[in-house]
Amino acid sequence: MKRELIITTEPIDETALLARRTMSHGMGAAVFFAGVVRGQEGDKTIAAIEYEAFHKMVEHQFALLFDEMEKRWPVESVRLVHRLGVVRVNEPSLWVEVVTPHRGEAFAACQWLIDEMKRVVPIWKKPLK
Amino acid sequence: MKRELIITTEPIDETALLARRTMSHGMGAAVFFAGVVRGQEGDKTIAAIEYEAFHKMVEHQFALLFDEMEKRWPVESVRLVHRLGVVRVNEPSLWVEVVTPHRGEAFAACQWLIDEMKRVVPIWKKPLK
Amino acid sequence: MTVTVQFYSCCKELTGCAQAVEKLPAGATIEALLQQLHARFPRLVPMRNSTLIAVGVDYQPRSHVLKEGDEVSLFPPLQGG
Amino acid sequence: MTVTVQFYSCCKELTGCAQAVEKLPAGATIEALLQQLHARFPRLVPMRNSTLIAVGVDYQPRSHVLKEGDEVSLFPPLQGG
Repeated sequence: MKRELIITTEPIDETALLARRTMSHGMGAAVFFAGVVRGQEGDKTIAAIEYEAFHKMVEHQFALLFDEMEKRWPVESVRLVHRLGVVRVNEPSLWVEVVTPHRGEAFAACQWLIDEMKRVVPIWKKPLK
Repeated sequence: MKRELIITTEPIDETALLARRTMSHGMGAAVFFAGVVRGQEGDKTIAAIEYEAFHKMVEHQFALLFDEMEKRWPVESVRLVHRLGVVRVNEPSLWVEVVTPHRGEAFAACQWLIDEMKRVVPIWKKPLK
Repeated sequence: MTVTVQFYSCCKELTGCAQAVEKLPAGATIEALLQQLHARFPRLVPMRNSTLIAVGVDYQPRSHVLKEGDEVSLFPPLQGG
Repeated sequence: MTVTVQFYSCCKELTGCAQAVEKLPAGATIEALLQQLHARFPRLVPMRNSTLIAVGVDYQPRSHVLKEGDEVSLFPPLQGG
Protein backbone atom coordinates (compact mmCIF):
# COMPACT_ATOMS: atom_id res chain seq x y z
CA MET A 1 0.00 0.00 0.00
CA LYS A 2 1.36 3.39 -1.00
CA ARG A 3 1.14 5.81 1.94
CA GLU A 4 1.62 9.53 1.96
CA LEU A 5 1.14 11.64 5.07
CA ILE A 6 1.69 15.38 4.97
CA ILE A 7 1.33 17.47 8.13
CA THR A 8 1.92 21.05 7.11
CA THR A 9 1.26 24.68 7.90
CA GLU A 10 1.12 25.46 4.15
CA PRO A 11 -2.22 25.71 2.28
CA ILE A 12 -3.41 22.36 0.87
CA ASP A 13 -2.94 22.41 -2.90
CA GLU A 14 -5.67 20.03 -4.09
CA THR A 15 -4.78 20.53 -7.74
CA ALA A 16 -1.17 19.50 -7.18
CA LEU A 17 -2.30 16.50 -5.13
CA LEU A 18 -4.70 15.43 -7.87
CA ALA A 19 -1.94 15.72 -10.46
CA ARG A 20 0.21 13.31 -8.44
CA ARG A 21 -2.47 10.61 -8.24
CA THR A 22 -1.38 7.18 -9.43
CA MET A 23 -3.67 4.21 -10.02
CA SER A 24 -2.60 0.84 -11.39
CA HIS A 25 -4.75 -0.98 -13.98
CA GLY A 26 -6.54 -3.05 -11.36
CA MET A 27 -7.91 0.01 -9.52
CA GLY A 28 -11.42 1.25 -10.24
CA ALA A 29 -12.24 3.72 -7.49
CA ALA A 30 -10.74 6.86 -6.00
CA VAL A 31 -12.58 8.62 -3.17
CA PHE A 32 -11.45 12.06 -2.07
CA PHE A 33 -12.51 14.08 0.91
CA ALA A 34 -11.85 17.74 1.53
CA GLY A 35 -12.69 19.05 4.99
CA VAL A 36 -13.12 22.79 4.87
CA VAL A 37 -13.25 25.33 7.72
CA ARG A 38 -16.81 26.61 8.11
CA GLY A 39 -17.77 30.14 9.04
CA GLN A 40 -19.81 28.93 12.01
CA GLU A 41 -18.53 27.07 15.06
CA GLY A 42 -21.60 26.25 17.13
CA ASP A 43 -23.52 29.53 17.33
CA LYS A 44 -20.52 31.75 16.69
CA THR A 45 -19.26 33.25 13.47
CA ILE A 46 -15.54 32.66 13.14
CA ALA A 47 -12.83 33.79 10.73
CA ALA A 48 -10.42 30.88 11.05
CA ILE A 49 -9.43 27.84 13.09
CA GLU A 50 -6.01 27.35 14.60
CA TYR A 51 -4.87 23.72 14.62
CA GLU A 52 -2.33 22.46 17.13
CA ALA A 53 -0.78 18.99 17.13
CA PHE A 54 1.46 16.69 19.12
CA HIS A 55 3.47 16.16 15.97
CA LYS A 56 5.53 13.05 16.73
CA MET A 57 2.47 11.23 18.05
CA VAL A 58 0.38 12.32 15.04
CA GLU A 59 2.77 10.54 12.70
CA HIS A 60 2.88 7.41 14.84
CA GLN A 61 -0.90 7.20 15.22
CA PHE A 62 -1.46 7.68 11.47
CA ALA A 63 1.08 4.90 10.81
CA LEU A 64 -0.94 2.59 13.10
CA LEU A 65 -4.17 3.56 11.29
CA PHE A 66 -2.62 2.95 7.87
CA ASP A 67 -1.42 -0.49 9.08
CA GLU A 68 -4.94 -1.34 10.20
CA MET A 69 -6.51 0.06 7.01
CA GLU A 70 -4.26 -2.16 4.91
CA LYS A 71 -5.47 -5.21 6.83
CA ARG A 72 -9.14 -4.32 6.39
CA TRP A 73 -9.40 -3.21 2.77
CA PRO A 74 -7.46 -3.77 -0.48
CA VAL A 75 -6.20 -0.19 -0.57
CA GLU A 76 -3.55 0.49 -3.21
CA SER A 77 -2.90 4.04 -2.08
CA VAL A 78 -3.83 6.34 0.78
CA ARG A 79 -2.82 9.97 0.90
CA LEU A 80 -3.70 12.29 3.76
CA VAL A 81 -2.84 15.93 4.28
CA HIS A 82 -3.68 17.78 7.50
CA ARG A 83 -2.95 21.42 7.79
CA LEU A 84 -1.84 22.94 11.11
CA GLY A 85 -1.68 26.51 12.31
CA VAL A 86 -4.26 29.09 11.22
CA VAL A 87 -6.67 27.91 8.51
CA ARG A 88 -9.11 30.55 7.30
CA VAL A 89 -12.79 29.95 6.63
CA ASN A 90 -13.42 28.24 3.28
CA GLU A 91 -9.94 26.74 3.14
CA PRO A 92 -9.39 22.98 3.51
CA SER A 93 -7.78 21.73 6.72
CA LEU A 94 -7.94 18.06 5.72
CA TRP A 95 -7.61 16.23 2.43
CA VAL A 96 -7.82 12.45 2.08
CA GLU A 97 -7.66 10.19 -0.95
CA VAL A 98 -8.16 6.43 -0.98
CA VAL A 99 -7.68 4.25 -4.09
CA THR A 100 -9.12 0.72 -4.22
CA PRO A 101 -10.36 -1.77 -6.83
CA HIS A 102 -14.06 -1.13 -6.10
CA ARG A 103 -16.21 1.74 -4.96
CA GLY A 104 -17.57 0.33 -1.71
CA GLU A 105 -14.12 -0.34 -0.31
CA ALA A 106 -12.91 3.17 -1.11
CA PHE A 107 -15.87 4.85 0.59
CA ALA A 108 -15.69 2.56 3.62
CA ALA A 109 -11.93 2.92 4.06
CA CYS A 110 -11.97 6.70 3.62
CA GLN A 111 -14.78 7.20 6.15
CA TRP A 112 -13.17 4.80 8.61
CA LEU A 113 -9.84 6.62 8.38
CA ILE A 114 -11.40 10.02 9.09
CA ASP A 115 -13.50 8.66 11.97
CA GLU A 116 -10.47 6.96 13.52
CA MET A 117 -8.30 10.02 12.97
CA LYS A 118 -10.76 12.06 15.02
CA ARG A 119 -10.57 9.43 17.75
CA VAL A 120 -6.83 8.82 18.10
CA VAL A 121 -4.73 11.43 16.26
CA PRO A 122 -3.70 14.25 18.66
CA ILE A 123 -4.79 17.38 16.83
CA TRP A 124 -6.85 20.13 18.45
CA LYS A 125 -8.51 23.24 17.19
CA LYS A 126 -9.19 26.72 18.48
CA PRO A 127 -11.73 28.96 16.71
CA LEU A 128 -10.45 32.47 15.92
CA LYS A 129 -12.74 35.45 15.48
CA MET B 1 -29.04 23.13 -4.57
CA LYS B 2 -26.60 23.74 -7.40
CA ARG B 3 -26.74 20.88 -9.93
CA GLU B 4 -24.42 20.17 -12.78
CA LEU B 5 -24.80 17.13 -15.01
CA ILE B 6 -22.41 16.51 -17.87
CA ILE B 7 -22.87 13.51 -20.18
CA THR B 8 -20.02 13.60 -22.62
CA THR B 9 -17.82 11.58 -24.94
CA GLU B 10 -14.84 13.80 -24.05
CA PRO B 11 -12.28 12.77 -21.40
CA ILE B 12 -13.21 13.86 -17.88
CA ASP B 13 -10.94 16.73 -16.85
CA GLU B 14 -10.80 16.37 -13.07
CA THR B 15 -8.44 19.30 -12.66
CA ALA B 16 -10.80 21.65 -14.49
CA LEU B 17 -13.74 20.34 -12.46
CA LEU B 18 -11.84 20.89 -9.21
CA ALA B 19 -10.97 24.45 -10.26
CA ARG B 20 -14.68 25.21 -10.73
CA ARG B 21 -15.67 24.02 -7.24
CA THR B 22 -17.62 26.54 -5.20
CA MET B 23 -18.42 26.25 -1.50
CA SER B 24 -20.20 28.83 0.60
CA HIS B 25 -18.99 29.66 4.13
CA GLY B 26 -21.45 27.25 5.74
CA MET B 27 -20.07 24.22 3.90
CA GLY B 28 -17.49 21.98 5.57
CA ALA B 29 -17.30 18.85 3.42
CA ALA B 30 -16.67 17.97 -0.19
CA VAL B 31 -16.63 14.31 -1.21
CA PHE B 32 -15.42 13.32 -4.67
CA PHE B 33 -15.60 10.00 -6.41
CA ALA B 34 -13.75 9.01 -9.54
CA GLY B 35 -14.77 5.71 -11.13
CA VAL B 36 -11.99 4.46 -13.35
CA VAL B 37 -12.06 1.71 -16.01
CA ARG B 38 -10.16 -1.33 -14.74
CA GLY B 39 -8.02 -3.62 -16.85
CA GLN B 40 -10.01 -6.68 -15.76
CA GLU B 41 -13.69 -7.35 -16.41
CA GLY B 42 -14.45 -10.59 -14.61
CA ASP B 43 -11.66 -12.96 -15.68
CA LYS B 44 -10.85 -11.12 -18.89
CA THR B 45 -8.22 -8.52 -19.58
CA ILE B 46 -9.74 -5.60 -21.43
CA ALA B 47 -8.41 -2.46 -23.09
CA ALA B 48 -11.46 -0.23 -22.79
CA ILE B 49 -15.17 -0.07 -22.07
CA GLU B 50 -17.70 1.36 -24.48
CA TYR B 51 -20.56 3.14 -22.74
CA GLU B 52 -23.96 3.50 -24.41
CA ALA B 53 -26.86 5.53 -23.05
CA PHE B 54 -30.51 6.35 -23.63
CA HIS B 55 -29.56 9.99 -23.44
CA LYS B 56 -32.90 11.74 -22.92
CA MET B 57 -33.89 9.30 -20.19
CA VAL B 58 -30.47 9.63 -18.52
CA GLU B 59 -31.04 13.34 -18.01
CA HIS B 60 -34.57 12.84 -16.72
CA GLN B 61 -33.59 10.10 -14.29
CA PHE B 62 -30.67 12.13 -12.93
CA ALA B 63 -33.03 15.07 -12.44
CA LEU B 64 -35.34 12.82 -10.38
CA LEU B 65 -32.36 11.58 -8.33
CA PHE B 66 -31.15 15.13 -7.69
CA ASP B 67 -34.68 16.09 -6.56
CA GLU B 68 -34.70 13.20 -4.11
CA MET B 69 -31.16 13.91 -2.93
CA GLU B 70 -32.11 17.49 -2.12
CA LYS B 71 -34.98 16.23 0.05
CA ARG B 72 -32.79 13.80 1.97
CA TRP B 73 -29.60 15.77 2.67
CA PRO B 74 -28.59 19.47 2.96
CA VAL B 75 -26.57 19.35 -0.25
CA GLU B 76 -25.36 22.74 -1.47
CA SER B 77 -23.92 21.42 -4.71
CA VAL B 78 -23.86 18.19 -6.67
CA ARG B 79 -21.84 17.75 -9.84
CA LEU B 80 -21.78 14.55 -11.87
CA VAL B 81 -19.95 13.75 -15.08
CA HIS B 82 -20.47 10.48 -16.94
CA ARG B 83 -18.44 9.73 -19.99
CA LEU B 84 -19.95 7.80 -22.93
CA GLY B 85 -18.35 6.06 -25.88
CA VAL B 86 -14.99 4.36 -25.58
CA VAL B 87 -13.18 4.90 -22.26
CA ARG B 88 -9.75 3.33 -22.06
CA VAL B 89 -8.38 1.45 -19.04
CA ASN B 90 -7.16 3.80 -16.29
CA GLU B 91 -9.36 6.68 -17.45
CA PRO B 92 -12.33 7.85 -15.38
CA SER B 93 -15.82 7.11 -16.72
CA LEU B 94 -17.61 8.72 -13.77
CA TRP B 95 -16.86 11.69 -11.57
CA VAL B 96 -19.10 12.87 -8.74
CA GLU B 97 -18.76 15.68 -6.23
CA VAL B 98 -21.10 16.42 -3.33
CA VAL B 99 -20.77 19.48 -1.07
CA THR B 100 -22.55 19.60 2.30
CA PRO B 101 -22.11 21.23 5.71
CA HIS B 102 -20.82 18.06 7.39
CA ARG B 103 -18.82 15.00 6.43
CA GLY B 104 -21.37 12.27 7.10
CA GLU B 105 -23.97 13.86 4.84
CA ALA B 106 -21.53 14.23 1.96
CA PHE B 107 -20.41 10.59 2.12
CA ALA B 108 -23.98 9.31 2.48
CA ALA B 109 -25.38 11.43 -0.35
CA CYS B 110 -22.51 10.64 -2.73
CA GLN B 111 -22.78 6.89 -2.17
CA TRP B 112 -26.56 6.98 -2.45
CA LEU B 113 -26.38 8.87 -5.73
CA ILE B 114 -23.99 6.36 -7.31
CA ASP B 115 -26.00 3.37 -6.05
CA GLU B 116 -29.23 4.86 -7.39
CA MET B 117 -27.58 5.80 -10.67
CA LYS B 118 -26.64 2.19 -11.19
CA ARG B 119 -30.24 1.21 -10.49
CA VAL B 120 -32.20 3.68 -12.63
CA VAL B 121 -30.01 5.60 -15.07
CA PRO B 122 -30.00 3.87 -18.49
CA ILE B 123 -26.32 3.49 -19.29
CA TRP B 124 -24.74 0.21 -20.39
CA LYS B 125 -21.23 -0.94 -21.01
CA LYS B 126 -19.47 -3.27 -23.39
CA PRO B 127 -15.89 -4.41 -22.65
CA LEU B 128 -13.49 -3.99 -25.57
CA LYS B 129 -10.35 -6.12 -25.98
CA MET C 1 -53.10 1.88 -32.12
CA THR C 2 -49.43 2.11 -32.94
CA VAL C 3 -46.48 2.38 -30.58
CA THR C 4 -42.79 2.58 -31.37
CA VAL C 5 -40.35 0.36 -29.50
CA GLN C 6 -36.67 1.21 -28.98
CA PHE C 7 -34.17 -1.52 -28.12
CA TYR C 8 -30.99 -0.69 -26.22
CA SER C 9 -27.78 -2.56 -25.42
CA CYS C 10 -28.15 -6.36 -25.58
CA CYS C 11 -31.87 -6.05 -26.39
CA LYS C 12 -30.79 -4.39 -29.63
CA GLU C 13 -28.24 -7.13 -30.27
CA LEU C 14 -30.83 -9.85 -29.64
CA THR C 15 -33.47 -8.34 -31.95
CA GLY C 16 -30.96 -7.21 -34.55
CA CYS C 17 -32.70 -3.83 -34.81
CA ALA C 18 -32.79 -0.57 -32.87
CA GLN C 19 -36.48 0.15 -33.37
CA ALA C 20 -39.78 -1.59 -34.17
CA VAL C 21 -43.29 -0.32 -34.78
CA GLU C 22 -46.04 -2.39 -33.21
CA LYS C 23 -49.80 -2.32 -33.75
CA LEU C 24 -51.85 -3.12 -30.66
CA PRO C 25 -55.55 -3.08 -29.72
CA ALA C 26 -56.64 0.07 -27.86
CA GLY C 27 -56.10 -0.26 -24.11
CA ALA C 28 -53.29 -2.80 -24.48
CA THR C 29 -50.81 -3.04 -21.60
CA ILE C 30 -47.03 -3.32 -21.65
CA GLU C 31 -47.52 -7.01 -20.89
CA ALA C 32 -49.50 -7.43 -24.12
CA LEU C 33 -46.83 -5.58 -26.06
CA LEU C 34 -44.14 -7.83 -24.58
CA GLN C 35 -46.02 -10.97 -25.62
CA GLN C 36 -46.26 -9.64 -29.16
CA LEU C 37 -42.54 -8.76 -29.17
CA HIS C 38 -41.57 -12.15 -27.77
CA ALA C 39 -43.44 -13.84 -30.62
CA ARG C 40 -41.59 -11.77 -33.16
CA PHE C 41 -38.19 -11.75 -31.40
CA PRO C 42 -37.94 -15.07 -29.51
CA ARG C 43 -34.36 -14.29 -28.47
CA LEU C 44 -35.77 -11.68 -26.07
CA VAL C 45 -37.68 -14.36 -24.13
CA PRO C 46 -34.83 -15.63 -21.89
CA MET C 47 -34.30 -12.14 -20.45
CA ARG C 48 -37.99 -11.33 -20.03
CA ASN C 49 -37.79 -11.13 -16.23
CA SER C 50 -34.81 -8.81 -16.12
CA THR C 51 -35.88 -6.51 -18.98
CA LEU C 52 -36.53 -2.92 -17.91
CA ILE C 53 -39.26 -0.98 -19.64
CA ALA C 54 -39.79 2.75 -19.99
CA VAL C 55 -42.52 4.72 -21.68
CA GLY C 56 -41.01 8.02 -22.75
CA VAL C 57 -38.38 8.68 -20.06
CA ASP C 58 -40.14 7.01 -17.10
CA TYR C 59 -40.12 3.43 -15.93
CA GLN C 60 -43.49 1.69 -16.05
CA PRO C 61 -44.76 -1.63 -14.69
CA ARG C 62 -46.01 -4.46 -16.92
CA SER C 63 -49.60 -3.46 -16.08
CA HIS C 64 -49.22 0.05 -17.54
CA VAL C 65 -51.82 0.82 -20.25
CA LEU C 66 -50.28 2.13 -23.46
CA LYS C 67 -51.71 4.78 -25.72
CA GLU C 68 -51.40 5.74 -29.37
CA GLY C 69 -47.97 7.05 -30.30
CA ASP C 70 -46.19 5.95 -27.10
CA GLU C 71 -42.45 5.48 -27.29
CA VAL C 72 -41.57 2.33 -25.39
CA SER C 73 -37.98 1.38 -24.59
CA LEU C 74 -36.68 -2.07 -23.68
CA PHE C 75 -33.29 -2.56 -22.10
CA PRO C 76 -31.29 -4.88 -19.86
CA PRO C 77 -30.16 -4.14 -16.28
CA LEU C 78 -28.03 -1.01 -16.04
CA GLN C 79 -24.27 -0.76 -15.80
CA GLY C 80 -23.35 2.89 -15.54
CA GLY C 81 -20.38 4.15 -13.58
CA MET D 1 12.07 8.37 39.69
CA THR D 2 11.44 11.37 37.46
CA VAL D 3 9.04 11.69 34.54
CA THR D 4 8.36 14.68 32.32
CA VAL D 5 4.78 15.68 31.59
CA GLN D 6 3.68 17.59 28.47
CA PHE D 7 0.38 19.47 28.42
CA TYR D 8 -1.44 20.11 25.15
CA SER D 9 -4.38 22.28 24.07
CA CYS D 10 -6.70 23.19 26.96
CA CYS D 11 -4.61 21.13 29.42
CA LYS D 12 -1.80 23.59 28.74
CA GLU D 13 -4.17 26.53 29.21
CA LEU D 14 -5.46 25.11 32.49
CA THR D 15 -2.01 24.46 33.98
CA GLY D 16 -0.48 27.60 32.53
CA CYS D 17 2.59 25.65 31.44
CA ALA D 18 3.57 23.34 28.60
CA GLN D 19 5.71 20.99 30.65
CA ALA D 20 6.25 19.78 34.19
CA VAL D 21 8.78 17.46 35.83
CA GLU D 22 7.34 15.12 38.45
CA LYS D 23 9.08 12.93 41.01
CA LEU D 24 7.31 9.66 41.78
CA PRO D 25 8.07 6.51 43.76
CA ALA D 26 9.40 3.63 41.67
CA GLY D 27 6.57 1.54 40.19
CA ALA D 28 4.06 4.42 40.25
CA THR D 29 1.15 4.20 37.79
CA ILE D 30 -0.36 6.89 35.59
CA GLU D 31 -3.18 7.09 38.13
CA ALA D 32 -0.65 8.05 40.84
CA LEU D 33 0.88 10.65 38.55
CA LEU D 34 -2.58 12.10 37.85
CA GLN D 35 -3.33 12.43 41.58
CA GLN D 36 -0.08 14.29 42.06
CA LEU D 37 -0.82 16.56 39.07
CA HIS D 38 -4.37 17.24 40.28
CA ALA D 39 -3.00 18.35 43.63
CA ARG D 40 -0.60 20.75 41.94
CA PHE D 41 -2.96 21.88 39.14
CA PRO D 42 -6.51 21.71 40.58
CA ARG D 43 -7.94 23.22 37.36
CA LEU D 44 -7.23 19.88 35.64
CA VAL D 45 -9.59 18.03 37.99
CA PRO D 46 -12.92 18.82 36.24
CA MET D 47 -11.70 17.21 33.01
CA ARG D 48 -10.08 14.21 34.69
CA ASN D 49 -12.45 11.70 33.08
CA SER D 50 -12.01 12.99 29.53
CA THR D 51 -8.25 13.54 29.67
CA LEU D 52 -6.28 11.35 27.25
CA ILE D 53 -2.86 10.12 28.31
CA ALA D 54 0.06 8.95 26.22
CA VAL D 55 3.47 7.69 27.23
CA GLY D 56 5.82 8.50 24.38
CA VAL D 57 3.59 8.27 21.29
CA ASP D 58 1.21 5.53 22.50
CA TYR D 59 -1.98 5.78 24.53
CA GLN D 60 -1.85 4.08 27.91
CA PRO D 61 -4.50 3.23 30.51
CA ARG D 62 -4.52 4.68 34.02
CA SER D 63 -3.10 1.40 35.34
CA HIS D 64 0.06 1.66 33.23
CA VAL D 65 3.26 1.52 35.32
CA LEU D 66 5.66 4.38 34.60
CA LYS D 67 9.43 4.18 34.52
CA GLU D 68 12.31 6.59 34.97
CA GLY D 69 12.54 9.18 32.20
CA ASP D 70 9.11 8.51 30.67
CA GLU D 71 7.56 11.33 28.66
CA VAL D 72 3.89 11.52 29.57
CA SER D 73 1.43 13.68 27.63
CA LEU D 74 -1.95 14.92 28.80
CA PHE D 75 -4.51 16.29 26.42
CA PRO D 76 -8.25 16.79 25.93
CA PRO D 77 -10.45 14.90 23.42
CA LEU D 78 -9.26 15.29 19.84
CA GLN D 79 -10.61 17.61 17.17
CA GLY D 80 -8.68 17.03 13.98
CA GLY D 81 -10.18 17.38 10.52
